[in-house]
Amino acid sequence: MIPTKTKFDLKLGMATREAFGKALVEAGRRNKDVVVCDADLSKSTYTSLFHHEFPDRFFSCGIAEANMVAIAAGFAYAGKIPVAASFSCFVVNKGFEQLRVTVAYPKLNVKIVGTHSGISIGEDGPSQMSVEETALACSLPGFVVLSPADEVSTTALVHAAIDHVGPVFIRTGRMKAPVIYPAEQKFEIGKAVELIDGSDVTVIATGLLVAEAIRAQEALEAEGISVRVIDFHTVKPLDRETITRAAAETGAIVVAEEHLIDGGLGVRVAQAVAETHPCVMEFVGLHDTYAESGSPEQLLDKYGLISRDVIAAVHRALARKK
Amino acid sequence: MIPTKTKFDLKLGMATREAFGKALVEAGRRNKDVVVCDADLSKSTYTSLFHHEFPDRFFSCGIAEANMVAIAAGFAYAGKIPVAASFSCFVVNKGFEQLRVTVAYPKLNVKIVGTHSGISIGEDGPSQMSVEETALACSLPGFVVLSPADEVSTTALVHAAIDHVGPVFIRTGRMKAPVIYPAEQKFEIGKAVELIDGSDVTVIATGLLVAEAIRAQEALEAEGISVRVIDFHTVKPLDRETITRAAAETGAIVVAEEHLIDGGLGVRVAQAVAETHPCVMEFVGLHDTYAESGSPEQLLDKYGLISRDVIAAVHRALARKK
Amino acid sequence: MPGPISHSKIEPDSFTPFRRCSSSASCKIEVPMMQKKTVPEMQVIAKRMRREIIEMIGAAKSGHPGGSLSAVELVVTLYFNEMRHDPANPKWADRDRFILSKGHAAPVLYAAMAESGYTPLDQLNTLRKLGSIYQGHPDVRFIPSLEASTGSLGEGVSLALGMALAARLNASPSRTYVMLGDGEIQEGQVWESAMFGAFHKVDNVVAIVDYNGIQLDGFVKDIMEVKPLADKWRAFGWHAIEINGHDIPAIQAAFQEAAGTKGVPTAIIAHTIKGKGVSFMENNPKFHGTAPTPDEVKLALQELQ
Amino acid sequence: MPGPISHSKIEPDSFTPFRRCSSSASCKIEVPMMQKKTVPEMQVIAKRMRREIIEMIGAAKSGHPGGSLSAVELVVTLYFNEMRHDPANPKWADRDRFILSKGHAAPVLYAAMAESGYTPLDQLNTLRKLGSIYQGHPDVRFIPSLEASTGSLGEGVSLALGMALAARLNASPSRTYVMLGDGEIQEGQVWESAMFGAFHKVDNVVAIVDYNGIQLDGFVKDIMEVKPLADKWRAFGWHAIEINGHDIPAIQAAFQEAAGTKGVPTAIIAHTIKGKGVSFMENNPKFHGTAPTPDEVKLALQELQ
Ligand SMILES: Cc1ncc(C[n+]2csc(CCOP(=O)(O)OP(=O)(O)O)c2C)c(N)n1
Ligand SMILES: Cc1ncc(C[n+]2csc(CCOP(=O)(O)OP(=O)(O)O)c2C)c(N)n1
Ligand SMILES: [Mg+2]
Ligand SMILES: [Mg+2]
Repeated sequence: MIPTKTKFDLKLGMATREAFGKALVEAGRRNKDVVVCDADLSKSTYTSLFHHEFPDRFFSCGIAEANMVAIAAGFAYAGKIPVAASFSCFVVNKGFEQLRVTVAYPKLNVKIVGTHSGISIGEDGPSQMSVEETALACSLPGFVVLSPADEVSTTALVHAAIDHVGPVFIRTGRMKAPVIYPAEQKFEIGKAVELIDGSDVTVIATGLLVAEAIRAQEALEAEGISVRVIDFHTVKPLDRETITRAAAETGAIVVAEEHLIDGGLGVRVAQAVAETHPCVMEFVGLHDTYAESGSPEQLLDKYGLISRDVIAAVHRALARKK
Repeated sequence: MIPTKTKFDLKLGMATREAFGKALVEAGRRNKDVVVCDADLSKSTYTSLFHHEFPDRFFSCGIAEANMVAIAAGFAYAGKIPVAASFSCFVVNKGFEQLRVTVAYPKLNVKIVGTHSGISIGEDGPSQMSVEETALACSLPGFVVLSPADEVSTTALVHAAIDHVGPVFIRTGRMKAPVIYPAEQKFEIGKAVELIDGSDVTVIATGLLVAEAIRAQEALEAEGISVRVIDFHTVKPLDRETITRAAAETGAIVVAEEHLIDGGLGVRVAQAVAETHPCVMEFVGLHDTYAESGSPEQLLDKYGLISRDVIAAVHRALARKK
Repeated sequence: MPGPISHSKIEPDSFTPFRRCSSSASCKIEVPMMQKKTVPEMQVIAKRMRREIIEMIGAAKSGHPGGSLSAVELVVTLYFNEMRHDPANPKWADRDRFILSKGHAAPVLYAAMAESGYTPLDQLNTLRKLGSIYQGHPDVRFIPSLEASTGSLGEGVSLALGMALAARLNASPSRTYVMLGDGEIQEGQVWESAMFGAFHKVDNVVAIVDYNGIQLDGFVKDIMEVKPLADKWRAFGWHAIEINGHDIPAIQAAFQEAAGTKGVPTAIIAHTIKGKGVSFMENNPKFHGTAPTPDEVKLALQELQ
Repeated sequence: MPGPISHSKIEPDSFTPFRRCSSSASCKIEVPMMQKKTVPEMQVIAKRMRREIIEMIGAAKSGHPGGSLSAVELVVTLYFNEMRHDPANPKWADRDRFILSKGHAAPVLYAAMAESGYTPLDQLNTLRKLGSIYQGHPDVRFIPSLEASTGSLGEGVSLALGMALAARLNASPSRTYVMLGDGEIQEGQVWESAMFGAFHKVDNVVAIVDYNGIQLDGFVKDIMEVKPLADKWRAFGWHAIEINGHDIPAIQAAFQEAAGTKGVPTAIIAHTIKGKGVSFMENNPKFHGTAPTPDEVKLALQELQ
């Protein structure tokens, strides 16, 4: 839990993809074994910053994501720490068999970074939106799956990912993200952060939805509802201890994510809850649908991914809680 | 529910992949718009039977699963009913981006059949085993995902899949499968089959694990435990009504599947339970690991996918049930 | 040419999947096809389409001008001279088909479809806005007369081959055209489909590579060289033709050569200039995916008088 | 040659992921490499390996004899003459590497590794059994001295290129060899990696295509023709050499030519006979993935005296 803060100003910071790109340069400075692979999106993924500083350790793969993932695997076999980045949908979906057989199965030390996750990429529309990569990444045994909410957590988790020996996927977004954490906040892979304590209901959120959960908490507090808000920056391995405690102590859980409900964080939390301390749950996410073109704000509104939807889910959960 | 039967002899029948291949020929006879695409595995997937009878409607794609899926999409745009088959891991994993953007997003009338699902393929080992395709297929909005347990249900569901207008994935296995159903049994996409009624606990199973669940029920009955057994031949859309009823009436649910627990049927059931009628649950499946080479029986035993494991899960669930 | 088809507002969720089409025989109604335009007429349309492209991307404030402008003459020649199609009867079973595999160049396709009468001209400037039929990438949920939803690179040739083989099964004269980017052909699926097309002798497919030398992050030669391009297609069993992709008569001749080529599919390597027609966009990687500012729009439209 | 390394029973779950290796400089210990064998010696080893392949697949009652037998001379020449490697020091940073991209031919690799002293010869017949280090497809969890886990076709060239670029970064003389099936090259990833290898001038990689004309379901020409094969590699920027893949001196010459080829990677198109050495398996699609019966094993071993 963040001990002192109770109010968050949530002013816009860097996009998590940009924070990734900057952290990657720093990681490159710290460790000369870090190499970077790109699939013709280095400006969008901000790996162009690494390219600029370390041209010899940057490998352009062209529009060929499957090869990129397996090239990264080759680097890892040879002792390098490869980071391969692209839009989430392209690197995960076109590279999935490579991630399975060639990276996860031998547990290689490969880092995959997906940018432009979720529907908040906006105008480009569904073909470029990734709404399923949590499902895919979590079905790779041994993979760590990270989904940071802001620039501070992204920076810390990129370094944690590089230090972790084994495969990691990091999900980042296109839009500027509200800053949640003080610069000095510490993060640990697999340890969720309790942002706000509360006793009536818990909101477990990840990525962009963490800020929406905080906003929802503020509104619900005014209604006299005590909401615990937890940032699950690590989707896998799941922090089951924090989940169990939330279930036991608040008896109702809402999970909120910019992802299909099918296969997302929510179903994983539901499983942990069912195995430990069953309680009522509600889910905020995409309901088995692709989105469309529009501004990020319009889409998040239309597809039910804003604080209003978290608030409604909390009300539903409390109505069902005995 | 199967009304009259209370004992199942479970004698070995065809493998579900073989039942698929035979049903496909029959579908080809009934409907001349059915075309079949193969990726150099027609003898293993039994699409060779269709090839033999309808050579003009069979399209060899070579070892190129991504292209195969998109070729099928082209056929569907032109009004054909394409069926593309391969080992589950290859068609789903190498074709996933094609399934997402090119099939699911425009909701094309494409049928994908994965054979050699699960770890019961045995000796070939993990590179050929598919333990994640339920997670992947279910994260395709609009897709129907079927996972039949025996030859009777496979045959019926292949025909139902062809008749259904929209994308369908069918998961089949390599091994001969115990026969569960009488030949005349009717199946409906999205409607689970209650095989055995019971009041203490419900076992929800799919694929090969249905027979194991039946075996477990027989053993548990001898201990005086009343077990409801349900065959979820449709993983998506999920039969939430049957789940809710099971949760309400038995208060404890075990889900059993030959798949990673991450992203499988179990987490989906857990989500439905949490949203409707929370109850204790236990899960039988693969725990974030790939398997290895061995005989199918040895692997199912070693990785905890036999009736013994269902029985243990039932005991755990009952111990937690209040 | 019939007037634009009216489009009611479509919700993506309410979209119903493709129904099985009845066999081609029953669809063989006599239809008045698009009338063929002359070269000078097409040049006029091409210039108008360039203006529409600039305007719609300018209005959207995002989008891909470079690869839309490089493809104008190719698309104009297809829609106004080469393809047998009928905007009044978009689902005519025996029509020729066009797939924009490089879906990010949607504006050139939207301009051609609107100019042909498939979709409303006066809504082009709603591009990329919530509820617009002119989605960021071509989306059949919003424009059912589109041949395919695209946007993930590398898939179009496969789609074209599937459609063309269906036409063969139906004994239909339909031909399918598919346009690829030169960056796009780095995707392995393109070569899987190339091998497939040659193996199955799919001679009713024409692949057109918009060889503009630039991809998203820079020049193709710096990101992932694709040379020698024609040799690659030939080694994969295709008939390959190299042309200037802005020369309409050369484009017509290439399509004619393709139509006369039996037993193998044809690839047209069209040498083009990315951003063609707008001086400050020409051969400028920046305008792959950057919308012109209002001032740049004004400047560009002046050049395109 | 050192004796076989003893292998303790390994549980796949307990496998620890690859640790970062220290830089190549610190690994440059003087190591006694494998001694080069003469051609007659290699012919003897090749025959012994054929027997081992037949025996182990016979004992396993499943597996892929055809594509194992076609690759024997190529693999023998690599392990006993061409590659700089040391079974006593399998993780020597500057070693040459071999990746069996067509992982289903694991028996030929297992035989070569056992003959070289990496793994126990006397356990070959545990192939595919629960707990055996000789898994159905090569699995680094069970044999850490393997260069890569393989089994899903199409990935090996990418792996080799990644390893070779790492060697370049480390200024290591290490070369990487990768063997593909002729069916396997239908995978688009192979062409993505081919383009990448030429673009990055990875001249320390050699791809060997086991051109045996047969894939799983039948003859390559009937499933998906790959001809003209050398032209494809050349169009993708590789130096291509065609040889008889059972002629050891020709194989040696090809490796030498590859070593002398600078600025581009080399592809060796090795014309082979699937099932080579066993009359009833030669050029017989049935023995792609069918184990010989006990009687067939006996017959085959007689032929391989
Ligand atoms: C599979 C995939 N990877 C990446 C992208 C992102 N992307 C969009 S356009 C583009 C560059 C395309 O270059 P090219 O094919 O040459 O198109 P053109 O020059 O004609 O615009 C990229 C990488 C994508 N749409 N799909
Ligand atoms: C991606 C993938 N698709 C399908 C298979 C199944 N499979 C195993 S071997 C094989 C045929 C390989 O033929 P070829 O590459 O010619 O090998 P060889 O003749 O040398 O045995 C196939 C299709 C696979 N292992 N991987
Ligand atoms: Mg281009
Ligand atoms: Mg072969």
